[in-house]
Amino acid sequence: MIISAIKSKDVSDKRSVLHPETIKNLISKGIEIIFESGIGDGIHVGDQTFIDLGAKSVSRESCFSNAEIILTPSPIDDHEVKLIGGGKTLMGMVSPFENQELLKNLCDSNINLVSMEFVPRITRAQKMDVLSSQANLAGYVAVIESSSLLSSAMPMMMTAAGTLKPARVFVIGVGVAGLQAIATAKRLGARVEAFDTRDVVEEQVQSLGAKFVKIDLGETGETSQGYAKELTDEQLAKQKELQSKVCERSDIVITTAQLFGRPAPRIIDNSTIKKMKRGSVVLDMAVESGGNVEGSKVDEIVEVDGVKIVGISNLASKVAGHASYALSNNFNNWLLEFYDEESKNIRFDFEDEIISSSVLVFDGEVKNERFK
Amino acid sequence: MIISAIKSKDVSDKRSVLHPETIKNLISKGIEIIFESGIGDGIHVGDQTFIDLGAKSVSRESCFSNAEIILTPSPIDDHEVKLIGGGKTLMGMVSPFENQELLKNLCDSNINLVSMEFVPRITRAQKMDVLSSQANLAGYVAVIESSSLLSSAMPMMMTAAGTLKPARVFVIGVGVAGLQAIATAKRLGARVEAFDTRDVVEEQVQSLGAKFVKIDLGETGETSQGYAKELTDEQLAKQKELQSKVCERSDIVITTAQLFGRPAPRIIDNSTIKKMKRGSVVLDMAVESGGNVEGSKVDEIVEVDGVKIVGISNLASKVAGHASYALSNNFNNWLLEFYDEESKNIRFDFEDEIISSSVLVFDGEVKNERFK
Amino acid sequence: MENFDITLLQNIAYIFAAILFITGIKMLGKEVTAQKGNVISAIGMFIAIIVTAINIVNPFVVLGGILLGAFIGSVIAVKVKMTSIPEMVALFNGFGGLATFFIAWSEMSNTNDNLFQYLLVILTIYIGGVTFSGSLIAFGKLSERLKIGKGHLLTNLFISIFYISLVSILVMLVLPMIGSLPLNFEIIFYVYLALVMLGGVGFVLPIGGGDMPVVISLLNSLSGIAAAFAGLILVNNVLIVAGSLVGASGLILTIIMAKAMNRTIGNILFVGYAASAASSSSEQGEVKPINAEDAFLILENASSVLIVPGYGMAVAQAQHVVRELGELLEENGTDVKYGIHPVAGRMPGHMNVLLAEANVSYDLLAEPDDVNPMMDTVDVAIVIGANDVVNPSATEEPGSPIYGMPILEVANARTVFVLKRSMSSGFAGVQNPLFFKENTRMLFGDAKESISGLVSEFKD
Amino acid sequence: MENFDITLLQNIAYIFAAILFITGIKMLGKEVTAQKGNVISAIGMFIAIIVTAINIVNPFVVLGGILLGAFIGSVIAVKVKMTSIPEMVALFNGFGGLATFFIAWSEMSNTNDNLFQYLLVILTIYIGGVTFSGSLIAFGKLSERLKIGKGHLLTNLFISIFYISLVSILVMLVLPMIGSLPLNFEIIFYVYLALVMLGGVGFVLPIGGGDMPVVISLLNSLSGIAAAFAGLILVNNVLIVAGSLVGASGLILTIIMAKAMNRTIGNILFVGYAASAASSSSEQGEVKPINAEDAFLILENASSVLIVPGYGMAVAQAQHVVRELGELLEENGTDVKYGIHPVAGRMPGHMNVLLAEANVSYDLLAEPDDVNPMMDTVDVAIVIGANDVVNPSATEEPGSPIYGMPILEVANARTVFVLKRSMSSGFAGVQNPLFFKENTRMLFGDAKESISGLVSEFKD
Amino acid sequence: MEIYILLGFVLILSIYLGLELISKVPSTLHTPLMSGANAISGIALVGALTLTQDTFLQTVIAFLAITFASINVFGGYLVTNRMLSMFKKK
Amino acid sequence: MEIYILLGFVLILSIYLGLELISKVPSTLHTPLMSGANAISGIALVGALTLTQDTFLQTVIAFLAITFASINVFGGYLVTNRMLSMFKKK
Ligand SMILES: NC(=O)c1ccc[n+]([C@@H]2O[C@H](COP(=O)([O-])OP(=O)(O)OC[C@H]3O[C@@H](n4cnc5c(N)ncnc54)[C@H](OP(=O)(O)O)[C@@H]3O)[C@@H](O)[C@H]2O)c1
Ligand SMILES: NC(=O)c1ccc[n+]([C@@H]2O[C@H](COP(=O)([O-])OP(=O)(O)OC[C@H]3O[C@@H](n4cnc5c(N)ncnc54)[C@H](OP(=O)(O)O)[C@@H]3O)[C@@H](O)[C@H]2O)c1
Ligand SMILES: NC(=O)c1ccc[n+]([C@@H]2O[C@H](COP(=O)([O-])OP(=O)(O)OC[C@H]3O[C@@H](n4cnc5c(N)ncnc54)[C@H](O)[C@@H]3O)[C@@H](O)[C@H]2O)c1
Ligand SMILES: NC(=O)c1ccc[n+]([C@@H]2O[C@H](COP(=O)([O-])OP(=O)(O)OC[C@H]3O[C@@H](n4cnc5c(N)ncnc54)[C@H](O)[C@@H]3O)[C@@H](O)[C@H]2O)c1
Repeated sequence: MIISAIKSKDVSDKRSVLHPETIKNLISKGIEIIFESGIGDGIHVGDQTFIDLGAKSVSRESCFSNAEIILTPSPIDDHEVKLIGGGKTLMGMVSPFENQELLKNLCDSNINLVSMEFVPRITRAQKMDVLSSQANLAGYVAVIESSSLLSSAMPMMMTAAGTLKPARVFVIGVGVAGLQAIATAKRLGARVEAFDTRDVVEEQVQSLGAKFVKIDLGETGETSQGYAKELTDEQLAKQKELQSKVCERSDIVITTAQLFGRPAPRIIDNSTIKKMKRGSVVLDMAVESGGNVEGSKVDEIVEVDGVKIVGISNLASKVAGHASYALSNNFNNWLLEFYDEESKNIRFDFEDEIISSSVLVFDGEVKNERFK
Repeated sequence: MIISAIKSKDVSDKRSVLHPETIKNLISKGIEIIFESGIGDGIHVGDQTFIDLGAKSVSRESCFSNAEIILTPSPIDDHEVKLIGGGKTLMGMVSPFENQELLKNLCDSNINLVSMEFVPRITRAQKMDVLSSQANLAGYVAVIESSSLLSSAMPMMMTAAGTLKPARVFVIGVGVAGLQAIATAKRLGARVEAFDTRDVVEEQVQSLGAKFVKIDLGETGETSQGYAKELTDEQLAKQKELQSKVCERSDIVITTAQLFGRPAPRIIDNSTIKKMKRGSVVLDMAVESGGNVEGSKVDEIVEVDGVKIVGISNLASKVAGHASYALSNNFNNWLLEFYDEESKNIRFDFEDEIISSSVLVFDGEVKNERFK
Repeated sequence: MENFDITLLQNIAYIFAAILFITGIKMLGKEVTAQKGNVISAIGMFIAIIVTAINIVNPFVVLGGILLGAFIGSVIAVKVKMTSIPEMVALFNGFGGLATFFIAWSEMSNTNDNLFQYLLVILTIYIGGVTFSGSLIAFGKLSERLKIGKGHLLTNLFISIFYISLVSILVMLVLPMIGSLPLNFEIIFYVYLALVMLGGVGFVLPIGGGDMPVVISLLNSLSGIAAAFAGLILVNNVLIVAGSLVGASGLILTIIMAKAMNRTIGNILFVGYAASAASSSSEQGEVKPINAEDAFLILENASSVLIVPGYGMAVAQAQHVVRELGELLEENGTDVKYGIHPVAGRMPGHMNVLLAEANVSYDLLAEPDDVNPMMDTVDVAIVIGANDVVNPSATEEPGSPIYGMPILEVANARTVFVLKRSMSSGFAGVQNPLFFKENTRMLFGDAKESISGLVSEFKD
Repeated sequence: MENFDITLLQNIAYIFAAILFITGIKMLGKEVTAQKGNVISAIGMFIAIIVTAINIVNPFVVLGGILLGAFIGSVIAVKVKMTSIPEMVALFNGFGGLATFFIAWSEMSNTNDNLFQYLLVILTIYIGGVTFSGSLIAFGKLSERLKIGKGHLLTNLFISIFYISLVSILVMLVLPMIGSLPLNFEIIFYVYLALVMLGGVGFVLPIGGGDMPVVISLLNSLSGIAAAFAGLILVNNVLIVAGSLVGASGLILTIIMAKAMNRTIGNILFVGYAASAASSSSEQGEVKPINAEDAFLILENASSVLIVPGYGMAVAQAQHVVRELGELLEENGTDVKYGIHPVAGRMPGHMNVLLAEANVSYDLLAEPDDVNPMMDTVDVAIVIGANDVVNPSATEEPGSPIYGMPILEVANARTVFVLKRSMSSGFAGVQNPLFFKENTRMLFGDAKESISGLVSEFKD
Repeated sequence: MEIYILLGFVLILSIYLGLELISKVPSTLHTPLMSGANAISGIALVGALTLTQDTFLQTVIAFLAITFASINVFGGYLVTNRMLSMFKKK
Repeated sequence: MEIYILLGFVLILSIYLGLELISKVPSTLHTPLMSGANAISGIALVGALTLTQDTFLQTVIAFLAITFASINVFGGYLVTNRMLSMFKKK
């Protein structure tokens, strides 16, 4: 079997779905690997390194046409779909909610689609969970970036030149990214507070030594997959009001609230921003899926009343090295879990929860309920 | 007595020598304060805040001509010297080594000069020690900036998507800045190693839980002021050779080696850089005083063989809020130590070690041996 | 005068023997001095026996008895397999009880006009007899020769006899006051002897095998009391002192032993193993709890320990004490590693954040792939608030929701301590068969407190 | 029969009283039960006295004596100032000794043909007498009425008499065996009485005032032994039991007290305060070391503690144990704050890095300006490897290189513990007068180890 | 003599018990414990009560013994109690 | 009766002492300690030795008492010692 790996369409995305440390695994199983030349540039790994490990450097087109499975970190163009033969498999992160057209095309061309975003959130599948692995790093980067934008230091320092107060960091939305943001900010010595609509999160916040802000919103909840349910309008209003008090005293606010498959909830309004201290930083981690913060723009720092509203796309790509390593491991783990060495093929066993969730298109059919 | 405070000539320097939290002290002693309008802009403090505290906003010129003591964060121009009346005092950070002409001018105009850089490094004077207070913050910023430039995360993370190795940070020169850099990198979870030519530093490095790299250079030493002595050529060669091994395995190298009043020693050559991993970061904190690293440029990121060589001027200004607070406290502490409430004047008592060190020009005469 | 001097000598020797017994018992309670303590108490016994034997009644009977007893006792003691020592202790104890039973019986004839004496004799017969037959039953149960337990018909019969025997004491005590007897007293007396013996059977029969050690200790305490009573009967100080020492310290030891098993004595005697069975969950088998003290004793002797932290360590914020425990173990010469499962906790790298905060060196952290192959060389794996990541179902039970996930296979370590607050499940919500394995001990409670407990045991 | 019953009753009451004494003493050793223990022991005493008084010889003498004694004793006990309680204890103890002295004297007449009795009487007189006169001297010394000490001419005289008195016991013991006496025995006996009384003076006179509490405890133990001997003379169990209990536990207490002062009893009795003076260093005054055990006892009773970390805490990497100590103190109900000096350590914010790593809440950190004003409400300031930042020279000695620097004025706290490895100076290289202050105790050793020591004391 | 043997037993056992009873005493309790034990040693009063008072000297001695022992007992218990009540606060 | 009072004293004191002696015992020592104490309770042998042996029944009873007590004593001490020697290794 031949597997190919291509670069992201987005040139600012430095991540690679191949990483030297994981490539050996696949090759040892008798899988051939071809990759788009320059795939490792963003992580300072030259083609030669991959070639030395036994992979082959080819053109992008050749990646599409010559492999049974094509690994991609981003959606592909329509004309590229055409290059892929029927019965082949496209595997990667293609943001299916935003690219429903692509799904249709793939169906039409009888190309299977494995969407890594749809790996279910169960313990067993965590090793393939790209959303977790990338959100985790994104949470780290969010803190590093916002602390570098803050005009004061994060930790408390009692010095001869006076006591420098520790920064107050408020993390809204405590999923994987939020937790890592909390952990990183705590490490840097900030006072950290956090809020989430899901109750279970309180203990998790405390398990990192941070403070959970209690806001009673009445009945909230989470789906069986561990994702948050959408709030009612009243609940959202109440949350905003009580949150704004915490925002006022914070130096850094990091919002991570997302709703799987729907636009992110708007949880910080301009009115809150106006009450915040000048010089403080608001980093909107949900900026790409609609934004939690009013006025946040992708890859821009908008200054409103002295408050920096920061939107950075693809935070994980800022630590492309680790991000690629994690990503390529996730891909590998999926492949190795379902690769059958005898038939030299993938076992598409729809009894398996992971297959049934992550394989969106199979045999020219959309398999996932949400896209039917 | 009237004290004035001016902005830095360097527009990129956001620090202010006045800070709301310290201004009250001076005013309560019956000192009048005037300041150059817009002095607090860099730290998000408007003129009005200072005015509310009892200070007066005036023009820059007025600051020079209407005050007994002029506080400055940077050297001043020749024509500005003219605006100051004889017998008045200029106090601040004027980089005397680089501005010997300014000293001559001040002598000629019979203006006293208090150079805050020359506050002696004794326990009692630490509260006025601007070099310490700013170097401390600079050390913090150096780590934040280099970690934001690094293409991987600092801490170790054992995750389902593989174990992300912790970054290795190597700090060369362990003065105040180096110590804080070590502490910050440790906080972020990096593996930290450090080196300095002064032996006493070993224990200090360990007191932060980091590892000291032992390089036997024979007889080294420090001055009574706690500054390092210059190394012989052989010693420096030896140091470079052994250091380069550590650099090779490091992801981030931060150099802080400085020699008071002399150009910084060149301790990392291109040959070392070439041996380093691609994607690693070298931050030269001594870039303004000549640079520890070959090829480092002020306010530029030079990429050599995939290694980013970073030179950032005035690192402390990146955390201008805290830096200004510390700075203004340092100034305040000096003033309050020597201000005589009865005569409403400064006691220039040259018996006092702090005065005799920090007052470079008095009564039209250069007082400090090094500038005679 | 001659005779007088011997009594004086004897009595002084008795005082000395008593001191040796006291010292011996005290020393037996500490690991380093225990063996010496046993020797010291043996010397006391030797002295007491020798000075008593000076003026014996009938050398043949006395020496014959001693030699026979010494022979039998020594052979049993030396030949018995190490594993069957507990039942031997029960047996020896029973014989001691039997001896006092005989002593009291023999002294029955001297009680004619002394009510107090009579009273003592009746009681001593009871205690000695029950000790004997009870110990025999304990011996039978421990050596698995006797398989009758609670609920069995025979058991219920003997329980009734036990209650009757208790009543019979009262009868015997009241009897002499009534005056004229309907029956021959001798017959009544023999019936009493029989009741006593059978009563002891009823006392021990319903108690579960696992609780036997505690019961033996209690019987041991009883035999001490019997000896003390015998001392009162015979007006012999050393019997009183030695007997009541054993009686009292034996009682304390019984309480300590019961506590170590998380039971009360009342619970053991009257509720039996029913209670412990109730606490274990259905099919999975029995859970074996352990306390910090015993866990410490095991850890102290371990030469390699693997610490496996999980979400519970984070919730308890126990990272600092965990590091301290690790350091103490290392000081003790133990090899310590931390086994970090990639999904332990609730976020990637959760354990790393905490352990780094607590200053655990990165070099000590190991992944499952590193530790699993050498798990069988690990003496103790300490699982701290982890659950899913050490769940053997993931490798053994194809139906399990976590089947297929690589885990830290701590079950292969010699001993596993699991520190958690209850038997509740982890994130994945599945029961963990690890908890029911033979070599697993549960240390229940908040992880921070449990570890602190271990740490302070180490510092004692 | 009448009389017999009373004796029986008395004896049973005595057993009961003895149990109450035992229980009482045990309870006196623990803070929570101490007061109750005293009451229990008093009840025991009450019972013992009442049952004895049933068949008294001479009601007037007896009741008169009791009433008079009760009056005097109660008045002293209630009126005395709290500060002079220790000397009152000495006085009471002396009176107890005097009583046994009289008892033995009175029983002298009954010893005619009983050598053992005679022996007991002579010894009891000695112990009772020495206890009395020794206690009086101790009382004098403590109340500062008596200012004669070691080296004084009078002292040396009395010391000689003490030695003579020791020899005189032997003489008295041998005397009756010699047969015909050169002198009237009565005269010899009175000389003996006098020697005993003066001997007690010689026993206590050379001992330093600071050591008096230990000596009183020793005398207390002696008076117990005297009472036990009196019990042997009078064949009275309760005297024996109570007396020997006090004698033995008093001895243990004496050893404990001596240990708490870092002395041995031999050292106190025969070397006196000479030794302690030698350990102090030249002009600065005396340095008072303390060990972890005593430091713990002080901390345990402190209601507010200030922890002052410095560079030494960093070098020792003691931050984790320090936090643990802080937590334990808080659990104990103590108010804990951390006093952070701005220049503590070797870099700005050095302490913050470490304490944050150890998870000490920011809210507990205070600057010098916050803590100095309320320093006198602090029971214990624990200075952990800090030196310059707590050096009072900075405020008191204009010539000092650090003069003018604000410091943490820990010297104003009730007690200061300084934890460092030696007497060497800090960064600024200046000697620290704090170490020589009256209320400062030095806990020498690596900071991490010292704090760990304290922590494990807390966990015991 | 027999009686002395028994008394000897009692003596030895009591001493042993006394040694076992006290092990670790917080230093704050040193003085109260000493004082409390001291009060118990006033048990000599019981002995004093049983003294023969046949001669005048004996009567005087007995009276003195009773008086001093009483001071010890009453003063001792009261002063111990006073000391201990200071600990009550906590 | 007087003698019983004294014996009572001895009994009570010994019991108290027994209760004080054992406080904290590592569980590894539970069995050895029990066994060692059990051996001491073989002191009944001393009592058995002093039994009157006037009638035949008495002689038999005495013989049995002596024999069984001896088993207890000898077996008890030896087995305790065997157990304890296992701890030696350290
Ligand atoms: N690492 C990640 O990125 C991530 C993210 C999301 C979910 N997860 C999931 O989380 C699980 C992680 O496994 P795990 O073994 O670390 O945790 P776990 O399976 O959730 O088990 C944690 C155990 O800790 C115990 N516990 C809780 N608080 C405690 C306390 N204060 N003291 C002592 N014990 C305490 C609980 O039992 P008691 O209540 O009986 O004490 C519980 O059984 C996996 O299923 C993983 O898939 C991981
Ligand atoms: N904060 C800053 O930015 C900075 C920078 C440079 C210099 N300084 C100077 O450093 C000083 C700081 O004052 P400080 O009180 O923190 O420190 P210090 O005055 O230097 O005293 C530290 C003390 O810690 C003891 N020590 C060292 N290792 C120890 C260990 N392992 N265990 C126990 N004790 C240990 C040493 O005594 P033993 O050897 O007897 O144990 C020493 O006396 C000031 O003079 C300050 O000016 C501060
Ligand atoms: N089974 C596994 O092993 C596994 C793997 C990864 C994640 N998870 C779990 O999945 C859950 C979701 O993680 P995620 O990072 O993907 O979440 P996400 O990115 O979907 O959302 C981020 C967070 O925002 C919160 N949020 C939504 N609306 C909000 C609002 N109005 N205000 C405040 N917060 C709001 C959500 O509750 C969530 O915690 C987590 O609990 C995580 O532990 C489990
Ligand atoms: N007395 C006080 O309270 C006080 C206050 C501030 C600083 N200090 C002390 O003063 C000393 C100097 O501090 P600083 O930050 O101003 O130093 P600096 O900025 O002058 O130099 C930075 C460091 O570089 C080192 N260095 C010089 N040449 C080197 C080479 N070739 N290789 C490696 N390292 C080299 C120096 O030893 C120094 O540690 C420190 O020890 C500090 O503790 C004391």
